[in-house]
Amino acid sequence: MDPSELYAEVIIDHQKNPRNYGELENKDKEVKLTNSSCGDEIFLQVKFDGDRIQDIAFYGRGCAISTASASIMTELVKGISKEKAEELYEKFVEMARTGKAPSSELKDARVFQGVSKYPLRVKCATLAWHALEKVIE
Amino acid sequence: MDPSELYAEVIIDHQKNPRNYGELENKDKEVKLTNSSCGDEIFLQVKFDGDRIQDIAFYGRGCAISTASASIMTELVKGISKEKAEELYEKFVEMARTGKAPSSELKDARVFQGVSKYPLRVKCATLAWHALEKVIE
Amino acid sequence: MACRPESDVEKDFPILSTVFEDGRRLVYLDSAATTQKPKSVIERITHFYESENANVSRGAHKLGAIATSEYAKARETVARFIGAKPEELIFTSGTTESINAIAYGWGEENVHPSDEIVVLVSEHHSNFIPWQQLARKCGADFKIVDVKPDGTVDLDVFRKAVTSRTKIVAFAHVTNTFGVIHPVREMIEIARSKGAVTVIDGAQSIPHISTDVKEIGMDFLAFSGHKMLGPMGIGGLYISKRRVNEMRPFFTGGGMIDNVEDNFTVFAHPPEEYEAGTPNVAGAVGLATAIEYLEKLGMVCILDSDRTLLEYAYKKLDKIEGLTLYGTRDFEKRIGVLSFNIKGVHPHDVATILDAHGVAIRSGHHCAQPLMKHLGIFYTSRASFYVYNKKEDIDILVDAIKDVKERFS
Amino acid sequence: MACRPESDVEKDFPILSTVFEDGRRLVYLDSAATTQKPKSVIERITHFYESENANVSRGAHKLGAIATSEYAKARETVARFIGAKPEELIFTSGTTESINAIAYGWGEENVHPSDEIVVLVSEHHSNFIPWQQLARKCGADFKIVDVKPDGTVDLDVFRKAVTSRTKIVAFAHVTNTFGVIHPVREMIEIARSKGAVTVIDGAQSIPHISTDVKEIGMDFLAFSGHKMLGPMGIGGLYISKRRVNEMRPFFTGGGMIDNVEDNFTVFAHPPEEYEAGTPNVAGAVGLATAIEYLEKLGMVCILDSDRTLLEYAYKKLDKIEGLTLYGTRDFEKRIGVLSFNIKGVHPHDVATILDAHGVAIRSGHHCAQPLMKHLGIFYTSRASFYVYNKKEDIDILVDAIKDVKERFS
Ligand SMILES: Cc1ncc(COP(=O)(O)O)c(C=O)c1O
Ligand SMILES: Cc1ncc(COP(=O)(O)O)c(C=O)c1O
Repeated sequence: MDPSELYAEVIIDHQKNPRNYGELENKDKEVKLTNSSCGDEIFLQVKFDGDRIQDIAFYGRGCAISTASASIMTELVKGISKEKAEELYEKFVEMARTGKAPSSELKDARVFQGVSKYPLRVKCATLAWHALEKVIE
Repeated sequence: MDPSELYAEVIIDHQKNPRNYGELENKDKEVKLTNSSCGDEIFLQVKFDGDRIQDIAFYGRGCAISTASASIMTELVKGISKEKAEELYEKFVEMARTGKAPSSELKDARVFQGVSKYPLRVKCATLAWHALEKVIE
Repeated sequence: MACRPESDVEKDFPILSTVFEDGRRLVYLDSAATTQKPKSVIERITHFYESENANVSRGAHKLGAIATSEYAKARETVARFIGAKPEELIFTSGTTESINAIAYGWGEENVHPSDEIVVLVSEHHSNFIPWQQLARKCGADFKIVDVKPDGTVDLDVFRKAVTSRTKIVAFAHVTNTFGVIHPVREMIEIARSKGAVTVIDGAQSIPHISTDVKEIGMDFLAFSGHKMLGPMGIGGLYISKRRVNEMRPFFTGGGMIDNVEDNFTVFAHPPEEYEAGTPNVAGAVGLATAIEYLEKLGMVCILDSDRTLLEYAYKKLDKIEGLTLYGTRDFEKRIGVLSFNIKGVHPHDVATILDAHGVAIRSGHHCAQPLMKHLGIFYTSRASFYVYNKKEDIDILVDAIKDVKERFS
Repeated sequence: MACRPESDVEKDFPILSTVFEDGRRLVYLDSAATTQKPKSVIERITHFYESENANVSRGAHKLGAIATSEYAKARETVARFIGAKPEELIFTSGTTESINAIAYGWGEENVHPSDEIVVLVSEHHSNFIPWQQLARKCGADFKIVDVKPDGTVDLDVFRKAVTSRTKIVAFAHVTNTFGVIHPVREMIEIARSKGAVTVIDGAQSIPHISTDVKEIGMDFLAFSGHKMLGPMGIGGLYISKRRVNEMRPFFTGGGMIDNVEDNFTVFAHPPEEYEAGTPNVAGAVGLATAIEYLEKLGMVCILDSDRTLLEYAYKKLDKIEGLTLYGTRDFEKRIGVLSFNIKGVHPHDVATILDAHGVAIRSGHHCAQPLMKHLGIFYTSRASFYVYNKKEDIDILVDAIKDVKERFS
């Protein structure tokens, strides 16, 4: 397996410069999730505008996979409806688990298609998304 | 393996009509030994005349091997000195464990030469002898 | 479903082609003690060590991922086999560890002075002593329920023994001494109606009887891999969802924690919570392979074969004088275990002479001293059958028994 | 004695000829988690199941006699390997069970409120949580002794921590995180001078260092078969003669009794007393075969090879910037365990990228959260070596580490 498949440049880029990193000034809700297999944690904060995710931010401790995935996720869902975010969540988790060709809607998040080949890292890629699901439920 | 080797006629005979079976009228000493692998037990009683085993008897619960061995043992040691009995004890145990050709002094007890091929039954054949060793020590 | 002919099954077991020095073949009739292993199980273990061996979880490498996923698949297979969810199935080293784990992990947390623990007098030591010791430690009453001379339970006696003070009722679905099948559903119903927790010793039942833990409704079930064609050193413990929160982990150590602080530890969730230390992955995959083999044979066929052989043996043995055959004659309540005594012959002599005929049986108290004492016998000889046995084995057994009688007549 | 060339040893291990889809070969550097198995061990297990399989003791048949004698021989081999008498060696499922058995079997009987239990902060969870839990249960103090940043123990600090109130001192002879060898003799001397009982976690030491329990003078020693080329699901517990009478059996059940009465049980003598249930005979004979293999290689050669590879790795890695190497640089106090971190790269990413190079290492807290927290790190990456590793493996490891650095630079 070529490590470049998983550690694509876009992932390294997001890991080094995570988008939406930090805390929101006036959040509506925060969730914390722990990756039980390694103890890494993510804090996810959102500000809603009715049914829309108006703003979103994350911080915590994580590997490149989980950090980049969180960063890309926040970019994807900022400004969209909860319902749409839920839909993306399901698509992402499906792709990460099965490796099946993803919907083009996932945009940059499609870079995680190859993570299914690393079963022990799937949790890293999906952690932020699980946090998202929890925060919008 | 031919069962007749271990279950020789002399053994069956002693099992059916054990010699010196029962209790002594005026014993000097009694020991009880248990075969830990099956729970069978033997009670051995002796009456000494100075250093000599004047009389000996046994009772208890046991298989053909242990009953016959006890019966033959009591015949062998009745009337002899403790020292001589100790000697026979060592010879018998050696034979039963190794299967090595026994000293002719063991007489009928030589029938247990083949028991070494049945490692789990060696304890049965030696139980009475161990009791003897204890009672004369 | 058509069952495979018995002679065909035997070929899958390498050890059964053993021929002794004197030309006699091995007739293995000691499966209640431990079963032989089919080629597929032996090969599965070899394959694991030659191609998949690694410690599970947390490892980020390929072998670790394979071992982890094979271990998870094995758990799914074993859980499905007894009708449980994977997270309700703990791997242990066997029935004895499983029962002790319940006694410590659930018992010590929930049993109080003046509570009662109820067992049958026919229990195997592994399902007797742990409860006896727990009762002593907790100051609870240890109540032993008699069985009938034929080894079956009298439901009225049992019903009276279970009271509102009863905290635990522990019994074997099938006894190892006489192979008697207890009415597990009715007994659990009685226990539950009094609010007691039920612990089922499945060491002898799981290998022979298709079992669905949900349908039967037990709280705990213990069983051993080595008695169902699987490797030694692996077994199972089913913990029902409704009890898992009343327990604490029994073993602590690696692999079962969320977070360790200086003075306290946050444990992981089941099943990991109850599996401290490196698991026996080779054992688990071996057991799963054994189960796949059993399922291919069909559990119905296995029990059928048990009874065919038992009836066949009874028919032949009934003609021999001086033989006592133990256990109910209602063969619907029996698995393939035949316990007997020959008048005037010590069971150890029986076993040795049978062994000389190539016939491997067991004699002794079968780790069931309370039953033996209750029945006023010290030992029995026990021949026990499993998937690989055939009528010809019974023929040889019967001839050997006749030889014993002759020698001692 | 001349040591075998490393490239020659590798051939005995079938799994090490694994070549992945992309043509890269497996470089197995995760032996501190679990070791690979030589052909001889795998074949021994197969041979047992194909020709010798039976339950031990009490059986009067030939297979039973063979299994019983092979099990006894295995116990002699394992006992001799650590300088113990056979009756002082209990077979368990592994280090974790062994340590829990001491905590329950000796600890609960002998630890009282206001007693102290002393461990090092660097202990594996399996030698930490059982003592933490025992202390809580018994109302004893749980004292954690710091280690130096390089993972070694400060004997003065340790000496002060052990007092006349100390009942148990438990520590690993060799740590699994950094492979640091503790001065076990001196530490035991200190503990004994205060009357404390010593429990040595030998999971990492027994595979690498020739050990004589009598000479070292410990009370208890725990170790795992799977970390020393043996099968999973088997391990050892040494109980010194002077402690055995202060214990009670931890597990109860079949095979460990003299007599069972309704309300009490008379237990058998050690080792049987501490081995309830059907033992893992295949595991025991597999472990004995592993020990024979280790002895043929020579324990001195094994430790030598560890250090040669470690020094070689340090020389190469020292040249790479941004790398932290953990553990003392006094290689006389190290076995073949290399713990490291790469600046700015999460250890899980390190492990995954190394894995893509065919290099199997482990990253995480290595079941040693207290140490990690003490040192203010969360995880490390850990490469660990054993008998089958060679310099070429280190070359590939180093190249892969360089690749990680480049990707994240
Ligand atoms: C130092 C140490 N102690 C204890 C253990 C636990 O051993 P096991 O998982 O085989 O029970 C390990 C290995 O994981 C270890 O390295
Ligand atoms: C009914 C019953 N319970 C418990 C056990 C104990 O099983 P194990 O020895 O595999 O722990 C056995 C087998 O010996 C058994 O037959």
